[in-house]
Amino acid sequence: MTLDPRADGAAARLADVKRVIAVTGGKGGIGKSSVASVLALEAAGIGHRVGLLDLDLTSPSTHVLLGYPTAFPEEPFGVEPCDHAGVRCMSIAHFAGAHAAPLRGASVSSALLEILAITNWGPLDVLVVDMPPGLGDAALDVLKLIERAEHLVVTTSSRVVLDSVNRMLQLLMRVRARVLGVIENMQRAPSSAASELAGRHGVRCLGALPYDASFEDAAGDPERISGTSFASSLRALLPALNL
Amino acid sequence: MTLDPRADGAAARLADVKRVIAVTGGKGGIGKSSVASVLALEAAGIGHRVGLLDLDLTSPSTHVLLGYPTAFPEEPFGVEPCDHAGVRCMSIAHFAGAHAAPLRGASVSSALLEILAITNWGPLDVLVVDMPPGLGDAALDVLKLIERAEHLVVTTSSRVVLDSVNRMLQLLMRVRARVLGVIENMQRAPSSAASELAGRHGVRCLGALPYDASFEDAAGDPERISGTSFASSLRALLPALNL
Amino acid sequence: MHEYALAEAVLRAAARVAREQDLARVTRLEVAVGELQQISQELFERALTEVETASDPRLEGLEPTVTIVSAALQCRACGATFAMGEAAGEQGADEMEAIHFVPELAHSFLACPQCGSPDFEIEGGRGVTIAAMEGVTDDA
Amino acid sequence: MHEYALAEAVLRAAARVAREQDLARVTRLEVAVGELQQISQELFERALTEVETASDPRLEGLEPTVTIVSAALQCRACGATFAMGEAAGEQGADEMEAIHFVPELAHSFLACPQCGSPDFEIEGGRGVTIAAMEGVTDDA
Ligand SMILES: Nc1ncnc2c1ncn2[C@@H]1O[C@H](COP(=O)(O)OP(=O)(O)O)[C@@H](O)[C@H]1O
Ligand SMILES: Nc1ncnc2c1ncn2[C@@H]1O[C@H](COP(=O)(O)OP(=O)(O)O)[C@@H](O)[C@H]1O
Ligand SMILES: [Mg+2]
Ligand SMILES: [Mg+2]
Ligand SMILES: [Mg+2]
Ligand SMILES: [Mg+2]
Ligand code: NI
Ligand code: NI
Ligand SMILES: [Zn+2]
Ligand SMILES: [Zn+2]
Repeated sequence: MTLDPRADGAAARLADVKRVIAVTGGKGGIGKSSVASVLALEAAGIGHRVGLLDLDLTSPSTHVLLGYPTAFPEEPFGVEPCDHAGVRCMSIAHFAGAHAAPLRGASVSSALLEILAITNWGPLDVLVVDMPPGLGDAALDVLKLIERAEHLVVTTSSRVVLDSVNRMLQLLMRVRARVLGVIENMQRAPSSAASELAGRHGVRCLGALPYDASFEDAAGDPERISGTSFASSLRALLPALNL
Repeated sequence: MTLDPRADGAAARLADVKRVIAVTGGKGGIGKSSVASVLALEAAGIGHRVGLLDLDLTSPSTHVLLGYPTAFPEEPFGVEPCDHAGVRCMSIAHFAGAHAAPLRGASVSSALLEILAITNWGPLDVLVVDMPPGLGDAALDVLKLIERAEHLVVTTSSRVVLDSVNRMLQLLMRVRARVLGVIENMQRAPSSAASELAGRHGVRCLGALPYDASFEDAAGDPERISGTSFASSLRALLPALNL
Repeated sequence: MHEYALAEAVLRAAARVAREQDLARVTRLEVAVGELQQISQELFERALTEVETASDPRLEGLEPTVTIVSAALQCRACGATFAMGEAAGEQGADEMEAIHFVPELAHSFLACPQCGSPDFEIEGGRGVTIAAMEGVTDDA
Repeated sequence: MHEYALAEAVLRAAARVAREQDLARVTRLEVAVGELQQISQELFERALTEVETASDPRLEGLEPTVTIVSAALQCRACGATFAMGEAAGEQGADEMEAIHFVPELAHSFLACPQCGSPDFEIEGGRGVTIAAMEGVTDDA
């Protein structure tokens, strides 16, 4: 007999988390981490108890975007997410710092399960999960381990992005995952790309977030982030996400 | 005994390929596929015999960027890359079309080896490899299977991108991979980000490629691509890559 | 006929191992081909004797044998085990041709018959492998 | 003391399996802890009896035993096998603490002593697993 107890532990650690929203899209560089980070920030801003889990183990980004420190976490029982601007944040960067984590898929899978098994989220209204690009181990594990996850699909209007996001939506529909809807990020001009993509898969198009040149400079500073038009547009979408 | 013969096959299939340039960066959305595709196109344009291998198995992009058709390849002996605008192109999209390929790491590894073992590149001056984001199976397999690969590292000046690309460079330096240098993509204003990053790892900064709003519209059409300032900037970098 | 490239890989690997083990001649070579690969036994046995690009004196006169290994799939989402013929999902000519080229594309086209997930383990029946090899050294 | 969260996971898994197998009581529980995890045997045995968040009547009076399993690493780049103590790479207190939390970070800090690659297989000695479990049903 060899039984891995971590899935049981993960379920216990997530027991007081009411909702899990996975910000996804398949393709890299479309703003998944930006949307996840700012969504967490703005949801906390209107009073929700919010967690943010960075699952991009080889390119974690939320600590750079929100500016939270990456010291080892406190471990009163499991490990404690760090509280930052009202958001409880957990990332591989807490452990690896700026070091590379060259992880094959099976290791990504194992590390992800380890983090889920030891992190004390406590009571949360919503845990926002920042997904890595690709349809690999992390994406498949979240579908398997957190069946109740609601997937928020980010896209841009770029053709090469739409091609990839379409593949992600295919996967989500195939396994009958819960899809909250599609958001078009980095919009520079009115576009029907996201609503066409959403329509093709029978899911909602939630709206668009503008390309916001000031976001890059604001990154790292929650207060400045909340002042950007990127953040205010995302704030306006909270009701559509039932937040 | 169980012996997988595909690595021996891959070596044979690559025997007449003089150089392999892997376009990499760790992070998604920084323009790896754009640089790989246009680098292949422009190198072919000045007379080199060029191949382009898309190794992003879950989000293949080069067929969208260069506009090559994704029909099943000819199979006179192994499979034949499709000839498009002077470039011999091979992608998982030739087999999967627009279907999602939800592949865990071990499957990525196996599919990658299968493609290397059956593709008849024939004699090439350079094979450009478009790498997926992350430091996962594909990145580690290329380091293992194609030791002579020369890595061309793409970055942008964004903080979150620099953080990830730094991790990729760490990995490359640690395994003593051959690094051609760092290119800054999507430059909107003069920046020292790429040269600082390159300097930190003791590798060359090769220059910058402008943010070019016309590139998105040109994508899919090789002739229009070659007319963009993105392509002409990349053309100017060919000598620095010994092409 | 991309199977000829795989046949060449097999013969090159066999010749390399023979070289490493100082064999003068390989006398027996058993090749296992996974069902997912959808390669016919006869065709692949023929390919293994016809491919000339991998000719090596150590392999002269060798008549490799090929066995087809049934695919055994196990769902990671629900645990069900199933055979290739039992899988759900599209299985038209194009889908099977894609899997013939790149067996991992089973994850694009086949699915667990119990829960519909494409997240299954291919426990057996994928790939072309050398299952057994025998030879003689010069002094034998 | 994040080991208490792992101990809770072990006890919850044991209670679940006992429930699924209709055991009235679990009488023996052997837990294997990988060397990479750097958890002391005594501490983890204590944690397994002290954690109350997973209390279950089926586990009452249970005294789980813990065995530490040595790490066995094999390089995928050059094939070398090595123990944790033989690995190359930084191994200061911070690095070891990181690996203690997330054992896969061995790939960030340890390396093959022969070729320097971080691309090694952790063949054994990672993770916390239930290695053996025994119990009695009500009618026994
Ligand atoms: N709406 C936006 N306007 C301007 N820049 C953006 C916007 N969304 C994201 N970015 C920038 O784009 C880059 C990629 O975003 P990121 O969130 O890291 O993408 P992903 O997580 O999908 O890889 C970052 O440099 C980020 O600052
Ligand atoms: N220099 C550039 N100027 C404008 N757009 C660019 C440039 N380089 C890439 N892009 C666009 O950025 C997006 C991401 O590029 P891509 O090559 O797919 O990145 P990656 O392969 O790193 O994920 C695409 O929509 C592409 O058209
Ligand atoms: Mg991200
Ligand atoms: Mg790409
Ligand atoms: Mg055919
Ligand atoms: Mg400690
Ligand atoms: Ni064929
Ligand atoms: Ni601890
Ligand atoms: Zn299933
Ligand atoms: Zn090694």
